[in-house]
Amino acid sequence: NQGTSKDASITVAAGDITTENFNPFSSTALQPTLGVIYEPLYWYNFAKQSEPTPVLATGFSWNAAGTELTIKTRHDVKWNDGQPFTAKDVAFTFNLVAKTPALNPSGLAATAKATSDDTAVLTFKTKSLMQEPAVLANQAIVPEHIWKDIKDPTTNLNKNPVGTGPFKVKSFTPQSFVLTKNDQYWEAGKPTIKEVRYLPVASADAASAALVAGKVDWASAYLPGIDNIMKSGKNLTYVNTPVMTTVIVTCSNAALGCTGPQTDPAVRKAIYLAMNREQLAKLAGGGVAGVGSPTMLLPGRDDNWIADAATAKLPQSADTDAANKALDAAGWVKGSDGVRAKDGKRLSLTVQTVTGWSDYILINDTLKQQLAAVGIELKPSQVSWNEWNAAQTNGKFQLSLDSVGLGASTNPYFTYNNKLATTNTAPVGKSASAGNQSRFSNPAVDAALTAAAGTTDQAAQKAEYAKIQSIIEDQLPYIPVYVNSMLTEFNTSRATGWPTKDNLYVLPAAWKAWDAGIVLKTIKPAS
Amino acid sequence: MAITTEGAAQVASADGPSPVAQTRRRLPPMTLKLAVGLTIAGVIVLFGVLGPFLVGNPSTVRDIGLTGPGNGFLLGTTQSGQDVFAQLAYATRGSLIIGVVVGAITLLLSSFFGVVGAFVGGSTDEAFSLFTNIMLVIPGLPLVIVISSYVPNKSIWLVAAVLAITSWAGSARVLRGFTLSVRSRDYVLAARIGGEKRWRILAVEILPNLIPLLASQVVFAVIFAILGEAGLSFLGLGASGSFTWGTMLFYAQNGLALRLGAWWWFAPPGLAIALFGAALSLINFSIDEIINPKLRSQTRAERNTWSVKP
Amino acid sequence: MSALEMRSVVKEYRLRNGLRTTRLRAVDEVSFELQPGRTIALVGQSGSGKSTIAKLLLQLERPTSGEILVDGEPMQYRGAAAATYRKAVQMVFQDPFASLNPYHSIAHHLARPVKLHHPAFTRSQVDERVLELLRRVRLDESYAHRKPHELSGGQRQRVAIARALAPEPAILVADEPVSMLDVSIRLGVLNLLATLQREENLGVLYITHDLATARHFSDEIMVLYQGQVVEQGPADAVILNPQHEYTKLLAEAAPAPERRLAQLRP
Amino acid sequence: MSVLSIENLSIDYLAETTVHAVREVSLTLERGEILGLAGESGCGKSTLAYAITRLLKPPARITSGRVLFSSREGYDIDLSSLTGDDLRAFRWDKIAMVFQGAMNSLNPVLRIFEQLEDVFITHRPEIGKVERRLRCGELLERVGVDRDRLRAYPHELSGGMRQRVMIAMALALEPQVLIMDEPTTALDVVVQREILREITRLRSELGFAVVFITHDLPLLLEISDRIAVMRDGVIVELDDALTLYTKPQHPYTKQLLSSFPSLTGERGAFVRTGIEEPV
Amino acid sequence: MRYLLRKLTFYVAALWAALTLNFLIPRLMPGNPVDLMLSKLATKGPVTPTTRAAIQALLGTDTSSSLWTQYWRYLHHLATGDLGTSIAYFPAPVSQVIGQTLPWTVGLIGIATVISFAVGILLGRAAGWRRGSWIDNLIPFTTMLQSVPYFWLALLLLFLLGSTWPVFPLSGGYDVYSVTPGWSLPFAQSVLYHGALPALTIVISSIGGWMLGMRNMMVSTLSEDFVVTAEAKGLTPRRIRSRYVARNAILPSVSGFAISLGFVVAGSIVTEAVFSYPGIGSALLLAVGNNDYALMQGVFLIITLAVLGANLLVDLLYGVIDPRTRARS
Ligand SMILES: Nc1ncnc2c1ncn2[C@@H]1O[C@H](COP(=O)(O)OP(=O)(O)OP(=O)(O)O)[C@@H](O)[C@H]1O
Ligand SMILES: Nc1ncnc2c1ncn2[C@@H]1O[C@H](COP(=O)(O)OP(=O)(O)OP(=O)(O)O)[C@@H](O)[C@H]1O
Ligand SMILES: [Mg+2]
Ligand SMILES: [Mg+2]
Ligand code: NI
Repeated sequence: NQGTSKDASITVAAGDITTENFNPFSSTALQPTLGVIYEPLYWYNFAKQSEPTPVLATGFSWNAAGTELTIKTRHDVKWNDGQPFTAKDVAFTFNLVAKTPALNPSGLAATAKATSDDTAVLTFKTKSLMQEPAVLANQAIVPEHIWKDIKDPTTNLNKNPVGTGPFKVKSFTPQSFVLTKNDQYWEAGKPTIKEVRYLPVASADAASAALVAGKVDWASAYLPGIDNIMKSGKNLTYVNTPVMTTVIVTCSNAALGCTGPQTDPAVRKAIYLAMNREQLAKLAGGGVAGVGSPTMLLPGRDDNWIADAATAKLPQSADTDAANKALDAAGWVKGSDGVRAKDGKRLSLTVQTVTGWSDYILINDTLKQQLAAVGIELKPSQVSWNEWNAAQTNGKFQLSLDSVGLGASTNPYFTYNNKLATTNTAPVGKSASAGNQSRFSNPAVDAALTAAAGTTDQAAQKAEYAKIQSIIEDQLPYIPVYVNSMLTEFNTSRATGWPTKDNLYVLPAAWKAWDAGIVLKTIKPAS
Repeated sequence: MAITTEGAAQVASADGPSPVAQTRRRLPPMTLKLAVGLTIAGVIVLFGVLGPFLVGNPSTVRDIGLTGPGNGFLLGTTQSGQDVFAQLAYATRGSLIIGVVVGAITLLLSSFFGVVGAFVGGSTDEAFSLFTNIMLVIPGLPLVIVISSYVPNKSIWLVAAVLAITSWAGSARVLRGFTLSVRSRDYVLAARIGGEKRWRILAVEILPNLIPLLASQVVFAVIFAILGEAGLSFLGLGASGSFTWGTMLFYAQNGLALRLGAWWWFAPPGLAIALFGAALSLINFSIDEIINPKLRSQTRAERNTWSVKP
Repeated sequence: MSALEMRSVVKEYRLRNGLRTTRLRAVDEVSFELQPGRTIALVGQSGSGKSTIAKLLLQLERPTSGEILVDGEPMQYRGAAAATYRKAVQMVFQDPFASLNPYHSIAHHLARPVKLHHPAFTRSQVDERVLELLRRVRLDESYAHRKPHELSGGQRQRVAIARALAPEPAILVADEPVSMLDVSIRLGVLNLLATLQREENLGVLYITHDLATARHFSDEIMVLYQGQVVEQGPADAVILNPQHEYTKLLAEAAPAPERRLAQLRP
Repeated sequence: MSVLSIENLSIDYLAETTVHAVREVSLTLERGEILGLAGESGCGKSTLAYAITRLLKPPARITSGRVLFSSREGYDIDLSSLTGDDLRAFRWDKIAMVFQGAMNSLNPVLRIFEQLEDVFITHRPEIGKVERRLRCGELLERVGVDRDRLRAYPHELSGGMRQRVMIAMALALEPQVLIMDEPTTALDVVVQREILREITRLRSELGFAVVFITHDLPLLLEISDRIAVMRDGVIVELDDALTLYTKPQHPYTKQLLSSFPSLTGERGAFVRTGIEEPV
Repeated sequence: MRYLLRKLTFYVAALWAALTLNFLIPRLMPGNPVDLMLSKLATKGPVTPTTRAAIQALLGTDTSSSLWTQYWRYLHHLATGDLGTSIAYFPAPVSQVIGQTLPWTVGLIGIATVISFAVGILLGRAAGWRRGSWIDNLIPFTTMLQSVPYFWLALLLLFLLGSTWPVFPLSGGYDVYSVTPGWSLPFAQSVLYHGALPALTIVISSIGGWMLGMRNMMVSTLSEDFVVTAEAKGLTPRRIRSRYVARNAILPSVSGFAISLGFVVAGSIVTEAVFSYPGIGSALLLAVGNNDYALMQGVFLIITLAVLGANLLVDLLYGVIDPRTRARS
């Protein structure tokens, strides 16, 4: 009972369907808004190191000062209401963002002008080379003829979205909504799927049940024992795209108010060394976690950004001797209970994670056993998401498990700037929601980041990143564990052409903005 | 459930049938239900008390993954090779602690607001009863959810306290109704006339008559607490970092135990709750029969017979 | 302490009727005086306010208006005067089944008032006194350790009386102490009271609706009707020569086998 | 002509210790007479009454004897042989009963007329609705309760009124035997007297036989034709009222008779002497 | 007058206490919606320090003004029926979220509660009437069902009847593929079909309470004098059972029933979590996860009103079904 023509329609597992909200500026917009209905200028594939793919633009160039970005837009693109798409729409979009702070979470500050039908020029106040991904790949372009009349673009629900994407909205109910093919889509012969239905699937259990029952064709959920589950249904496959590194965030900077043994770099080093990552990946990572890098980048995808190939990968087994040595050298002496102490303070650390994140809880349980071998006492604590988040942003923690999110592009600048820049941190007690929760602050790192931001030359950038990498491998404000799995499940009975291990043409998570549009216009009905 | 103040009001006038029975008059008569209930509850309590000493560390992870019962693991292992049986032992202890704590706090609070309020009377009673009624209508579960998401790093003690705070009002109301009826009984008035101190009247003349009712309220509170904790844990809001039947179920559910066919992980904690709850219910049946002796009398069908012995 | 006097005492109860409340005058301007060594019988229809008067005397209720005098002084509800008063007045409750705590033994019921009355008593002295009290109401010591439910109504009644007598009161309020008993037991209990009264100069308020025993066991009779005293006087005068309509009706209604048997006699 | 004869009836309560509540009781009830049954509390009076109407509950058990009912129409029924619908049809139609506590004998949630009509609906289904209602009104008036109290709930009536409603209900089918188990205890003397008058009047009007149970011997002496005195489950004496009063045979009867003071008689030595207490 | 006053005090005080709690608790919770949204955004793309202001502007939250000001504003808004804007469902107003989810909850849990009550009472009536019969012997088992953790039972049934033997649908309120919501027969059928399993689990796990309560009351009532009288009157057993015994025995259950109707909204949380049912319980969970003050307050308000309403219903109902309460205090 999957729609009228079975072969031409598929079902996607959405998270919560809340409000009928297709406003591309809204953070609570429905999943397919970005990428499926609205498109960006360029699209970046996070699954592998690759050149940006042009979408609504066909080219761009910076002026020498790095303050002006000229964008060439694509011809023959029509909004799904039939109006032509031009560079004016691009200029309108960026101006709208610039003058409406509430629409502007990434802090874009460019004013734009369409110099011709296919050329838009964005002008920045300062040198803004690093705004490139945000402008090109993270902003949906909206039609001027519609949005110029919208009074409050922040709260508009945009129930009948007019976009350029491969699909448009057909019907909506809070329990499911349907997109239908955009017949005027600019890319010839695409899409071939007729309808896409989004169904709310709240939990892993519900997702696995729906997959096995053949109710959904595309879902992104971490399913423990995924091989077994895939076997119990027909035509099910999955891909694993580990891209987010799981790290132990440490409140590392005593100068900014952090307290506890983890402020001692030797302790962080010891934890780093005493980890048996093989066991962690197997038990907590469910055997599907990837091997991480001490640079917090992805071995494989980011190899060309990693300065020292020798240190590209994290050690997989525990080196207790080295860990013991590091602790001994720092003056942590083993006490009678097997736990080290220094100046009367026991080497006891609390590590927080979110109640119910069972993989992270397992990391803690396993680590507790592993670290005990070198005289570190680890006390796992589980708190609600809210508390965990509040503690982490306000620095009220010692150790905290988290993962490094995706940057604006695969350029390490975004990860490093986000996690390490002094501008992105705050003293303990103040919210460091910008990302540097470890309260790390190092002038050399800050200088390297500024230098990298000032150039488009990748070799120059790599040299700056090498400096950063050597500092963080030594300081370890974030102790990498492994690269967390990202499982995406497909049903191949109704559609083919899904990303596979060998053909990772997108980061295939169903919730991933932009990429979903690429997937949906690429897959074909199964014959 | 069926404890109405009306039924309860009969405790005091429940005259035992014969002097022979008088020594154990206040104890429930040993019936099959009671025996089964006590046995099951006893075994579970024993398991909760002693079990943790006999099993290994329940958190120890092993590289063997999800394996079924056997190979030295009585109930198999979890996904990360943790011993399910060991977890069950600790979980039993954890859940029992919650049950006991909630039972005790409920007993204290409901006696205080129900019994003391009704006994003192006047504006104290009005205020207590108003407070009780308000606590009764304030929705418990959402309150618990919110409170427990507020408190950082919940221990089982805290979960128990939260559950108790939101659940005593019902029994306070029942107790108040009964105390009001006892308070105006002639023997209490007689004690007052005799010049007894108020606390002594409460403790010596009134409380003993409340014992069966209190017992049944506590038993209910314990069942409620254990189920409530399980429900909270299922929603991910339960005690963190300690083992209870609820958290075990939560991890089993998160690990898709049921879907992966790992019944040995999913079934035991649920069954343990069910068994323990059932045992307490069976015990409660017997307490009910003391509170309301009418429940003890026999079947109506036997009545319409003229049974002449040959 | 000797005399107890009620002066135009009124007691009103609030009754809830749906959402309205009404006032019920249970005792309406009642005045009388109770002297030591004398018995006043209080008779009347049920609901006429007899028990309410008893409760007022025992401070279980407070009068709405009017006053109760103890030896000519207004009654104290707090303090030392109240404590001595409470020790001096005791009550036998209407219902012997409700007035004993099913949880405690007979000995407990009697020992407590003894202990409160003689705080200095040792345990054996208390025990001795309990047994003496039991003997007084002609129960042997085997009853001491029984629980109330193992006693017959008459036995309970006697325990209740023994309890009331334990603190050696000066005034006894007996609220229908024999209403539940059949005639044979009834007489025994009353005689017991009469004996004790003579021996200890007890003042007794005997509440009943049995006119015959009221007449034979009291010095004075008060007839209560809807909260008001409608007739009051020496026992024989009230019974044999009733003045008020209601008293006549009562006397008329009381069972008098003689009357019918006179008709039956051939 | 007897309407009810009880032969050798024994009843036990099979409680923890067996109680022989009624032992080998034999009694006959003559048509139209009032038979008083007196005896101290707990001697088995109610048990006997319940046995006659087959209402005994476990653990009670009839261990011997039988009860014969001789109908006015001239046939005999052995009550022990009645079962099911026969028993139901027999009840109330032939023998009606007024229970001790009238306040508890009426269903608190049904109006008076509903409870009266129940009897007609079950036993006289042929009577139409209007007629039924009319009869209920008549019944109430017959016992001196106003017709418009039909729509009242039991709690809206006083104890005496409720007792009368019960009597009206018992008379609804004009039964041949009326058993009244302490119908007047807990009522005050004035009301009690009115009800007694009512019963004697109705008895002579309708001609049913009455078993009147009470522990109040003076009361029985006033209204009964014959009186049975019961003690410990045994009938110790049974005679007409006059004989029993003037020439009591059994010591227990004598004791009972000597222990109530006369209202108008001499005060004499009887008063406050502290006679050796009975029991 | 005094009684009326007391009742009034109770309702006013309860309402006030609930509203105040409502106001306080979400504000005492850790984290605030702005940080929360920021952290969520951070998983999707880069955030900069300026983002915070943007989000604050977007949500219009004011965490800066004093608690008192916020409290008065809250009461004022409530009085004007304005429940604010939801954050989880941003930018939908809370009233819309409630309007969209409440009918599902009331429908499912309400109907299940009614069924459970009706069946429980009937079974309890039968069990109390025939003590020792097989129905009566069922009581310990139905009581045991109550001690089984509800979600455990529900998950098990969902797994067995949804996945292993797919008799019932896995989730949702209706078949989104084939029917469109509206007043049509197919939609109604679909809703019933989807509601069947959740309702069944509720009935199974709550029926024991009603049954036991009714049975015990039946047994107690059976030994009342008026039942013996009815029997002596020769009434048919059916008549005695329905008009004399059950009619009296049901009284306490009826008030329990009204109260439990009040708790329908509150009790829906776990059911909806298990069955992915689109009701108000799911909305509450989402709200808790998102620090959505406004929505939480809205849901609490609904719950409190429902419970208070049910209490009022009991107060009124009892006067109707139990004639004694009309006069007696
Ligand atoms: N606590 C109370 N609240 C309200 N009304 C009361 C209360 N106590 C007694 N009454 C009412 O006061 C009136 C007198 O009651 P009281 O108990 O004094 O009567 P009584 O003469 O002792 O009757 P009886 O002979 O039945 O014992 C009655 O109408 C009764 O209903
Ligand atoms: N259910 C029972 N189980 C055991 N013994 C019982 C039961 N019911 C009554 N008895 C006993 O049977 C005897 C007779 O009781 P019954 O009720 O017939 O007395 P009664 O003469 O009617 O007394 P009363 O005047 O108090 O009504 C009593 O000794 C009583 O204790
Ligand atoms: Mg009285
Ligand atoms: Mg009797
Ligand atoms: Ni024997």
